[in-house]
This record gives sequence, structure tokens and C-alpha cells, in this order.
Amino acid sequence: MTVLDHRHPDTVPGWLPGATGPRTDPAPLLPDASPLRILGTEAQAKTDPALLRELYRRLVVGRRYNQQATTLTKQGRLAVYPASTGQEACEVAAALALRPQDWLFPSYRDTLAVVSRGVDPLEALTLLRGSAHTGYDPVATRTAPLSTPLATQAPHAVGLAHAARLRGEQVVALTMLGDGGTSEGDFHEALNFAAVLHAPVVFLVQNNGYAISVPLTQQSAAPSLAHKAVGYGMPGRLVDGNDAAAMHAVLSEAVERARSGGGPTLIEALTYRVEAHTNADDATRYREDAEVTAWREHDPILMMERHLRPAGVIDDQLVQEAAEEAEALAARMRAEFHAEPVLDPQSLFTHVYAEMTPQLREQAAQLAAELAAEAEVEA
Amino acid sequence: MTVLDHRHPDTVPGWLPGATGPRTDPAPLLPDASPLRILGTEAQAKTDPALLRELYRRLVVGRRYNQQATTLTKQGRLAVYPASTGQEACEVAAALALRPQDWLFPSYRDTLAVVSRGVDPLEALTLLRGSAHTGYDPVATRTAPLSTPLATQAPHAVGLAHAARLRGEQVVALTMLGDGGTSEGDFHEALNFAAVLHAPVVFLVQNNGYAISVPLTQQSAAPSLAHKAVGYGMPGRLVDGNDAAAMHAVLSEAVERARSGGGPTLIEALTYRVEAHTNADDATRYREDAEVTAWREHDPILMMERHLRPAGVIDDQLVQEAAEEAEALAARMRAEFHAEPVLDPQSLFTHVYAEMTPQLREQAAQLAAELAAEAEVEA
Amino acid sequence: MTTAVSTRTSTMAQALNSALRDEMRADPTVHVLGEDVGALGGVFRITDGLTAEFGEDRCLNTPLAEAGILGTAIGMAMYGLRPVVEMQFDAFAYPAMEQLVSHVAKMRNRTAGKLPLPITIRIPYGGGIGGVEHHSDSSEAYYAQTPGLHVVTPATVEDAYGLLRASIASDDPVIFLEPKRLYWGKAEWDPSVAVPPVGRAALRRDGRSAVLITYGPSLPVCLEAAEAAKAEGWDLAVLDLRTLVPFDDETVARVVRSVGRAVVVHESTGFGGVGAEIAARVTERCFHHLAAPVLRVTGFDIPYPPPMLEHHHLPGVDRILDAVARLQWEDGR
Amino acid sequence: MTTAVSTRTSTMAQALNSALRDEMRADPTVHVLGEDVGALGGVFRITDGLTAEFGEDRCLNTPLAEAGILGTAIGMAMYGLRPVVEMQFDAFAYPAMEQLVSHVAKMRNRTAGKLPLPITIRIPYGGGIGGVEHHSDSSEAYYAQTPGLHVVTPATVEDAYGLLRASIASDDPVIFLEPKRLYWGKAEWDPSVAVPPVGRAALRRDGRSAVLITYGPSLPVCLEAAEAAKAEGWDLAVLDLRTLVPFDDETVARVVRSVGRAVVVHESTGFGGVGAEIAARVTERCFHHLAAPVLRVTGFDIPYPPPMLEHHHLPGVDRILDAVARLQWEDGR
Ligand SMILES: Cc1ncc(C[n+]2csc(CCOP(=O)(O)OP(=O)(O)O)c2C)c(N)n1
Ligand SMILES: Cc1ncc(C[n+]2csc(CCOP(=O)(O)OP(=O)(O)O)c2C)c(N)n1
Ligand SMILES: [Mg+2]
Ligand SMILES: [Mg+2]
Repeated sequence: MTVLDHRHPDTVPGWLPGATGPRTDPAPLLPDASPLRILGTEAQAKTDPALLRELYRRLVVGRRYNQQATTLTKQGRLAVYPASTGQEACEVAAALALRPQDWLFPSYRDTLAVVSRGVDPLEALTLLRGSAHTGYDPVATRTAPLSTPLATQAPHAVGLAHAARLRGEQVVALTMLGDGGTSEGDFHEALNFAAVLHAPVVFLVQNNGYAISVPLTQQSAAPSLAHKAVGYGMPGRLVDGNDAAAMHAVLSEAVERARSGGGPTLIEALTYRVEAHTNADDATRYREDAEVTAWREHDPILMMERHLRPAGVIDDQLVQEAAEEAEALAARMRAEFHAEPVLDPQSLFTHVYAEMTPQLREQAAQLAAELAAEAEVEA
Repeated sequence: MTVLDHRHPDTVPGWLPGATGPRTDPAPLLPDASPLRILGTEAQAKTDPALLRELYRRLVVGRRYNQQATTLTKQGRLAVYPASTGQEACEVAAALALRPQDWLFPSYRDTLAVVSRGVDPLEALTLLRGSAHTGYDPVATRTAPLSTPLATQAPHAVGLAHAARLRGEQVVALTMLGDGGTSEGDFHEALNFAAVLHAPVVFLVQNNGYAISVPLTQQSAAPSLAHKAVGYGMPGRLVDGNDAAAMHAVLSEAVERARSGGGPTLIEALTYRVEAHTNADDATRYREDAEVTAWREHDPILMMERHLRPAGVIDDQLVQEAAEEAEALAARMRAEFHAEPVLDPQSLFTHVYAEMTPQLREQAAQLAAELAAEAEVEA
Repeated sequence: MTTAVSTRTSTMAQALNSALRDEMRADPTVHVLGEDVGALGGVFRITDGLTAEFGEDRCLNTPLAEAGILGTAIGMAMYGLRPVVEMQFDAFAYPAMEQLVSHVAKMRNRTAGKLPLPITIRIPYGGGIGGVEHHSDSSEAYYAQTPGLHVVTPATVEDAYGLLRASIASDDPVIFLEPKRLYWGKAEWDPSVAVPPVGRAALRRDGRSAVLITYGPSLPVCLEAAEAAKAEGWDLAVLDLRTLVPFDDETVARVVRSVGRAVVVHESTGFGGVGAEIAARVTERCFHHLAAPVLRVTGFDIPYPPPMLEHHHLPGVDRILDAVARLQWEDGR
Repeated sequence: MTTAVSTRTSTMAQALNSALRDEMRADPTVHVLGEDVGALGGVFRITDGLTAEFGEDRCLNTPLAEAGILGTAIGMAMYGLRPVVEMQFDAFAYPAMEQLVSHVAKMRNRTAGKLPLPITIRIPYGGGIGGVEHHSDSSEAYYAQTPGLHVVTPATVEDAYGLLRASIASDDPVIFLEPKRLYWGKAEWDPSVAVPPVGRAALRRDGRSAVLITYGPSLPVCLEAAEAAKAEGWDLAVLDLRTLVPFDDETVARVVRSVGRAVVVHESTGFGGVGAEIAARVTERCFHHLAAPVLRVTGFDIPYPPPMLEHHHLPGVDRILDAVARLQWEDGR
């Protein structure tokens, strides 16, 4: 009796001659017609105020983190920064929905989720600073390296979740992608593997309307990206990605369903990239300000304040505490990033293999000799 | 005003803040609960008897073609043969649903569709004989080379259909894949490109239950493979792949819809591979005879005779004519394949590039010299 | 073909943009497709203004899927179009490897010439621009070893224009490798000069001591090294291959025989790199003219390092001169 | 580790199967995954009986998607498992190229050693079996030039067993290339002998005239050629590299220096092939010991031909002896 004996408990074995009906009922897999919302709906009152306050706090800190990182690029302290400004609800909810033993598989835009999970910004941003590929310990932090090749991290999440399940450990893998990433073959293969293996994985697609300059209409003709789920035999969920409460609810449900053996889920979060793709991008070439303005009105922080201040869940004290925490983080980032990193040229050769090959030993020696010679000249 | 100004006329531009409802209505994209059938239903009477007789005739010839090709492997006249025995309804309906200007993109198992389109078996089978990669002229026959790397032909079909549309020519591309092929990233990317470009393409997936030894349950957990269509924004159709009349109806509808600017369609045909994967395969390692027996009862030729003889559409004369035509084809194949092919070693170097590179000229000369030397020794 | 007459001064990026525009004007079957090639003009602006001038049908923003892009281009070429594909960065061409190796490189051959694929695949490649991981790969060796592909890489602004036009006009598939770090270098060039043929190397500097054989991103550093070598009393020639496949054996062998010493310089990793092929075939052809083994100066055999360390990885003037010094000069210069 | 004691006679395919079984018995973290590796035992039967003995959890039939297979294996390795991936044929590993180059080869490096990936990727490769197109590619050069990968290819039954066990036990990712056409060759071998280390070449035959440097599918033909060369008065050594990365410079240089003449033989295409690297580094290290340039005998620079023509493409005894004859013997043997 193995885990895989019931890798997808609901499907009947293949088709029979003259079969009628699909192998399983597609209805429960289809997303609701409208994205889930909690803020400003009856569901808001049913949501734990402490959770709402925690989400708000993280949003405010997250926004400040995005602003500070962007500033650091202007000062040449970061090589490049892809801001998640406007998408903070997705980022912080993802961090909050996971337990310590769970794994996060972020894409290159998700450093906020990594920081919100507890990784120091200095470590989370080495890739974008240019000092190291990965600045944190993925095993200690249960956080995979930031994935730049789009959607390639998705099958890793499936494999890790599957391995944990094989070992009988209740670990969930959450992977984050963009709308553009859903077009890659790896996205498709990962979802199919997850469904077939019934692996405890959650796929969070942040549909922020653009893949750099390419709008969603040139990326997909689907009714929604969440509708892709039925084609794999997993549930698809559509949620307002700027409603932090809704994001947390949908993610937590999917994460705990996966943990309890319920299999994978695909979530499409509707959000918007209010900044340019990165500080190096010029968004005026491909979109109207009016569109941006409309979305700024639907800002995740504004939405919380709009609906939770009247309800008394957010008060001046919380606003002030959050602002102070945000400033403290920004100050720490400024200080930490203005120090020049100390790098070891020999690190080029360590960690290519478990042991240096004879060829790498020769090359390491060559570089050492060159640097010694340079030093002499300078002296 | 360009073709792409309305590359997918039905979708609204992206999402708006606080949007409700999906971008388009998914309902019409979802496949019917049960596979379409015509034989033995009221629809049978409404189907042109001449068409039914033509389909029957092609089925019988196609079955004989499969048998003869398999026999040729036993005689060492073919290196290997992946039979489409039991799947002939899909193969011949695909050929019949296309017009001369349309393009067929077959997979390695679809030589029958190629032959049924009018290509000589000797030319259609060079790949499996081992004498040439592609034995027919793809441009003259509007038939792409048999594709062995699974699903890689699907994006080619999209590109060709898109190019024809750009030129304002009413050409449809039909590509054939297996159930296993739907797991490949290229399948996903091709369907997405087709939907976004609104290209006149038809994707025919023959779900024959297995990818070599891997049953569908280990390949996909979806309600049906046709349900994948909604995730791209194209209609999905489920059809009994052993009902030649239903196959032709579904294919013709999709082909003509594509021709008239209606965009792509994904069709899942439920069928069964009654022979082993190829003559080299041992199917007893992974499936029960009982399963095969059940499907042999649901054989496409038997089904036609069962339902069309009583109805008088198929009579003794047709049965005899079809059998004679089949035997004539088999006889021609025996004769043609027993002659040794004449091959030119220098063909190794022609057609690598438009012009031989200096390096290839050297290598061609080297081989010529080697062969001359050998000939001398023999003389 | 419409070409301007007077010379102009522009960056390599602008010259590449002009080449695309001029080919699209000259040949209506030329179509550009790729990620962000539309309104944005590509992340490097090489396709700037093409959608505006030729419309979306001629310059197409595709979904984000490289195998799909190349596979679609194959189908377009099968129908008689001449697609120019932009891969956004070197490492992001890898998803298209199967379409490239199993179809693009082989289609003409597997159809006995019936289905040639005149596709140009533009790939910004190489490092030296402070790019984060996966944005600085030198992937030329993957392509150079795949029969059926031509592999072209310009090192000057004028060649960028001329070789891109020649590549698009070629009836064979061409991997067109654009050295990212040379994109923004300005030079005066003449768009009206004849388009150089694919497959011919160019001697950029004559010399009698030894020859530096290089291409693409490493040409400027080799010219710098040759300048600096004068102080050491070495008169170095610099040979710019321009095309890796088909390889210009004739020119390379002629130059090497005349000087008797050669160093191959490229920034991609050394082991199994294109430099190995160059050294091997030069030695096969010029063995008895060589006073010393053909040496290689290349990137180390490591994954491309983070930006703050890349200068240690990339061949520089000193590393090149160190190699020249090892060319066994005892028997005189 | 449990290993039998007495010697046995088996095919290479069976030895590979034994290696997998013995490693799976010895180490519960070893998991096999791929297409058809379950009940069928793989199209070459290398995984025969593994699902029966270890269950589906240890030997898994995956969906048909190579990038997904390798990507899933990466995730499994990140959680402490030791995956062994089977790619069904050489050309069908190409869809996984991005996962291989951008993750498998780099993960240890990009995480400063925190995430090693002890994955073994088994790839049946090469021709000579009458396979239709895309079933006979020699893809070793793609892997050998990618830093971070070890590349191993056995040529004998005993090495197939030993090197596969060594590869699975390695903490680095290993591309394990299995010469298809040697699968069915029988030999007597001793499963109890020590597992050979990855990275060491083996001198299969000593000789004083020249050395044939080869690996994998070309070893038998080189041994045949060495036998035939006796008639011509040549006493040829034959060196089996066994591992392409890391390369055994020490052994190779020692042998070449001792004989002064070398021919590199492999069946993959010559241009940019592994033979170029071998010729180049041997020349760099042994230049003054060489009486003639290191020559290469390889497949032609063409897409792999159809079965009925492949014998013209594959290096044979005569082609090897022709090269040996061109080693400039005038200065004696
Ligand atoms: C395989 C691959 N192809 C191309 C790129 C270049 N690229 C980086 S970000 C990006 C757009 C990503 O869009 P999306 O997935 O929507 O994520 P977002 O940037 O909106 O967060 C592209 C094309 C890449 N990183 N990887
Ligand atoms: C990319 C790729 N991977 C693996 C293979 C090896 N292979 C050949 S046929 C086959 C099974 C195909 O199954 P399916 O798509 O269902 O088609 P069928 O054989 O049932 O017609 C496999 C795995 C291949 N040809 N291409
Ligand atoms: Mg996006
Ligand atoms: Mg099948």
C-alpha cells in the first residue's frame, strides 16, 4: 500500500468502450464566476480581527520595503529591482499562509514574500544587489532560491512536496508565478505532475495584467487563468489579489487542503503592477496612466483602511505602529546596503562541485596568481 | 486594420479593478458530458449514406494497411511499425475532413492518415523502413513530416495556420497527437498560441489509453483531456474515436469553423490501441487481455457493420469492393517493399544547408574516396 | 533593397534596429516575433518602432513561451515566411532547445530540401553588463556543434547591420548572437556598403608576432591587448571570426601559418567551448607552422558569477598577455 | 552495501539493472523516475523489476514530459532524496535542457553549497542500432561543456555496473550516458570489485606507436582497429576515458607523451564535439612530445542519417586506420 496507490483518488481508471460521462465531475474544479472578496462583504465581520490587523501591518511594512528597495536602485545600491508595489497583499498573505515546515518557491519578483517570511532583506536581495546568486539558506528558511527562469520553480515545488509526502511529512509547497509564467511549458508540466501525483502543492498566479509590456490579452484568451485548473483535474480559485483578507482565506484553505491530503490547487489572484516592470523599464511605452490610476484606487492598503477603519479593526495606534515598524525596516536597509559587501574571488570555484575538479584547482590557482600580481603592481 | 486587431474577438481587455465575472463565458468551451456518437443514434439517419460508405471503405483499407505494415516488420522490410489498428476511424476521418489546401501535421503513429490523404505507402513509410527521414514532399502533399518528438509538431501547425491567415488564405492546419503527448510543454504552448492568435488550427488528441506502457490515469487526472480547452479559451470536444461518423462530424465542424475565422478547437477522441505500442513492444507486461477484448468488441469497423448493415447503408457489394481494394493495396505494398531501395551515400551531405559548407565538401570527398577504395578492394 | 547612402554614427543596438527595418521594407515575408518586441521595442529596443511602422502582423508580441515562439516560427517558415525570432536573453533560449535541435537544424535535411527554414534567431548573449544570474550566459557552443545551423556573431556596429541583413536573407536557419555589452558602443558606419557574406572572418589588425583569434564580445578587449602588447615588443594580429559556422578555415589557417603562434580568446567557459574546436582545427591544419601550441584564454569552467565578481571571470588584457607570454618565444619573435 | 561475490556473465543492460537494484537496496533515498520505467521496465528494460521489488513510490512512471520529470527530480533532491532519472532516448532529453543547464548544473553553486543536487540522469545515447530519426543522437558535447555537471559514459559491462553505482552515490549531478549499441553485448564481470571512481580513464590496450583516445560506443571499434593495425605494423594503445567531466588530464597526458601520436575517436559530429576539447588540451599539455597533430575521427557534421545509411556516418576500422596513417610516420615508428 503506497502513497501512489491513490495518487488521484477521484479518477476512474481510463475510459471504457462506449463510456458515458467524464472520468470525474468537472463542476467542483471550476472557479467561481467572480473573484472572492472579503473586505466590504459580510465575510469581513466573520474574519479574525487579529489576523486582519496582522495583514495590515505586513502590508504597510511591505509597501515601505518596496519603496526603499526602489530607492536603493537609484543610489546604485541595487543593480535592479522588480517592485511588487500594489501586489503586497499577495506577497504577505503567501508568507502568512505557510507554516514553518512548509516551503516557498518564489519567482524573481517575490522578495517581499521572502522577507515577510522572516528572511533579512540584505539576504533576500543579494541577487538584485549583484553580490551573490542566493543570499539566504534555502534549507534553513524553507525558501527556494528566487527563480528568474520563469515557471521553472513550479516543478521543483511539485517534486519537493511529493518527496515530503513519500516520507509521510506534512509539508506543503507554495509556488508563486506571474500571469506570463503560465504560458511556459514548465507551468503546464508542473500542474499536471502535481495533479497526477496528488502532491501537496499550491500554485499562486499573481495576474498583475502584464508580462513586462505584454498585456494579458496577448498572453491568454482563457475566461480566467484559474480555469486552467480543470484541465489538470485540480480546483481553480479566483480571488481579488488586492484584498488581503480574501488572499489569506483562499491561500490558507488551499494550503491546509493540500496538507490534509486533498491535493493541489491553482489560485489566480487578480492584482496589478502599479510600478514599471523594474526600475530599468519604461511603462509609458505600453500602457495608459488612466489604467494605473484606476488600480491605485483599488490599492490593497487603501482597501483595508477603507473597510476596516469604520469597523474599528484598524485604529490610529495600529497605523502608527505599522508606520514605525516600516520606517525601522527602511532605516536598517539603508544602513546595511550602504556598506560595501566583502566578496571572495575564490568563491567562483568553490561550490561548483562537491570537490574542486583538477581543472578548477588549476583555474583557482591562476586567478590567485593574477590577483597577487595586481596587488604587487598596486603596491 | 490587421488580422490581429481581433486576434481573439470574444475576450475583454484584461481585468478591471474590482472586476466581477470571468473575461468570457466558459460554458460554451466545456465539452459535453458524454462523447459524441452518431452510429446507432438518431443522428445516424441524418448522415449522408455516401459519406458513411466512403468512411467504411477507408476503414477496411486502413485496417488492411495496418496489418500489412505489421507483417512487413516480421519480414524485416520495415525497421519498426507503430500500428494504428483500432484507431482507424480517427485516422481516416482526419484525412477526409481536410480539403486539399489544408495541412496535416501527423505524429509518428499516423501514417494511415497520411496514406488515406493520398500519399503512397512506400513514401509514407520510409521513416519506418529506415531508408529516408521523410519520403514524401510535404509541400506538394500539404503534409508535414511525421513527428517523432512528441507534441513538437503542434506549434508548427499553429505557425503555419497563422501564416496562411496573415496571407488571407483559407487554410486550416490539423495536428494529431496522443494522450501522452498532451503532457508535453509544447502541447500547452501550442494551444495557448493558437487561442491567442485565433489561428485556424484543429488539435486532434487520440486518447488510446496508453503512452507506451503508461495508462491514462498515470498521465492525467483531468475529467477529460477535452476539458483542457477551456484553460486556453477554445472549445473542447469529446467524441467516440471508434465511431467514424462521429469523428468525421466533429472534425469537419471544427475544420470549417476554423476556416471561417472561428478559431481553434481541441478534440479528444476516445479510442484504444489494440496492438502493442509497436511490433517491438510487449504489451502483456502492462495490461490485461480482458481490456483488449472489450475494446475489440467496440472496433470501428464492427461498429459500422453492426449499425449500417441493418440500415442497408452497407451491403455485400460494398463489403466486397472494400475488401478487394484492401487486398490490392496490400499486394502493392508487398511488391514495393520487397525491392531493395537504392540509396546514395552522398545524400548524407546534400540538404544539410542550402549550399555545402567547405567542411562538408571535405567530408563528402572523404566518404567518396573511402567508398572508391572499398570498391577497388572488392574488385 | 532600399539602403541609405551617407554614413551614420550609431550604437550597435540602433544598427541592428536599422537592419531589421530595412529587411522588413525590402521583403514583405520578413516577420519579427518574440517577447515584448511590440510597443516596448524589446528590452534592448532592437525592435523599436517596428510594430508602429509595419503593424502587429509583421512584428508580433507573443505569449511568454520560447518553445512556442520558435515552434510557431517554424510553421510560419513552412508556409513561406521569413521569421526573425527574438530570444530575450541567452539563458531564456534553452526552453526552445528541442525545437531548435530536432526541427530547426534538421528540417531541410529530413525533407531532402523540400522544407528549408529561413529563420533567424536573434539571441543577446554574454556578460559584462552586470546582469543577474541567467542573463549573461555565453551559449554559442551549444549552437555551433549542431549541424544544420549557421552561427553568426558581430563585433562591430557595421557588421551588426550587415551580418543581420545577410542572416535574414539566408535560406538557412541562423543563430544570430548579439554581444550585449557591445549594444551601446557607438561607431560611424556606412549602411550602403555591400552586405558582408556569412562565413568570412575579418582581420581587424595585422601583426607579425602572433594572432589573437576571437569573436563577438571579446574583440574590443583583444584589440586593447594588442595595443598593450606593443610595450612588450609583441606585434599582435587580431582576427575576428564573425561567423562560427560555417567556419572560415581558409582565412584562419592563412593568418596562423603566416605568424606561427595563436591564442584563441572568448568569454564563454573553456572546456568544450568553441575555442577548443578552433585550437584543434588550427593545429590539424597548421601543425608544422606552429612554434607553440595554440593557447586558449576563456572564461573559467564555472556557472556565470554574480555581477560583483564577473570581472574576475571575463578574459581581460592581462590574462591575454599572460597567454601570449607563454607562446614559447625563446626561438625569437 | 550488499553486493554479490561470484562473477557473472550478463549484458550491459542487465548490469545497469543490477546497479540500480543494488543502489536502491543499499540506500532508501534512491528513487527512480521516468517514462515507462514501471511495469514495462523501460523500453530497454534497464529498470526491469524495480517497481515490483521497491514499489511505485521508489520507481515511478511519470507523465510524458521531460522538463517536468527533471524539474520534479530537482524538487525531490532538494528534500534529500537521490533521484535517478531515465530519459528514454538522447533526443528526448532536449526538452529538459533549461532545467538541466539553469538549475541542475547550477543549484549547488547558486546556493553556495546549501542545495546540492545528487541527481543521476541516465541517457541512452548514440547510434548503430537502426533507430529512426531522433533516436540516435550523440549529445555528450552539450553536457560536457556545461559547468556543474559530471559526464560519465561506460564502455564495458563491468564499468556500466560500477560507474552507475558511483554516479548514483555521487553528491554531484551526473549525466550518465549509456551507449545503446553496447546494451546487448555480454561479458563476464565481477560485481564485488570496488566501484571505480568517477574521473579516471582506463588504458584498455597498451601500445607504442600511437594511442586511440575514445569512450563509450566507440571503444569496441577502436580495439578492433588496434588489432587490425598490427598487420600494418602499428602497435596502437587504446584509452577509454570513461568520464568526460571531470577530465582525466593526468592519465591522458601521460599516455600521449609516452607514444607521441594520438587519434581521438568518437561517433558524435566532429565540429565542436568533445574530440575538439580532447585534441586541444592534449596539444596544450604535450605539444613538444607530439610528432604529429592530434587527429580526430568522428561522425560527419550532419544530422544523424536514416538507418540504412548510418554505417557510412559511423567511424569504422578503416576510417580510424586512415587517420593513423596520416600521423606523419616518416620520422619512424
Ligand atoms: C524562461 C524565461 N523567459 C523570459 C524571461 C524574461 N522575463 C523576465 S520577467 C518577464 C515577464 C514576466 O511576466 P509575469 O510572469 O507576468 O511576471 P511579472 O513580471 O508580471 O511579475 C520576462 C519575459 C525569463 N525570465 N525567463
Ligand atoms: C519528446 C519525446 N519524449 C519521449 C518520446 C518516446 N516515446 C515515443 S512514443 C511514446 C508514447 C506516446 O504516447 P501517446 O502520446 O499517447 O501516443 P501513442 O503512442 O499512444 O499513439 C514515447 C514516450 C518521444 N518520441 N518524444
Ligand atoms: Mg505579470
Ligand atoms: Mg496514447
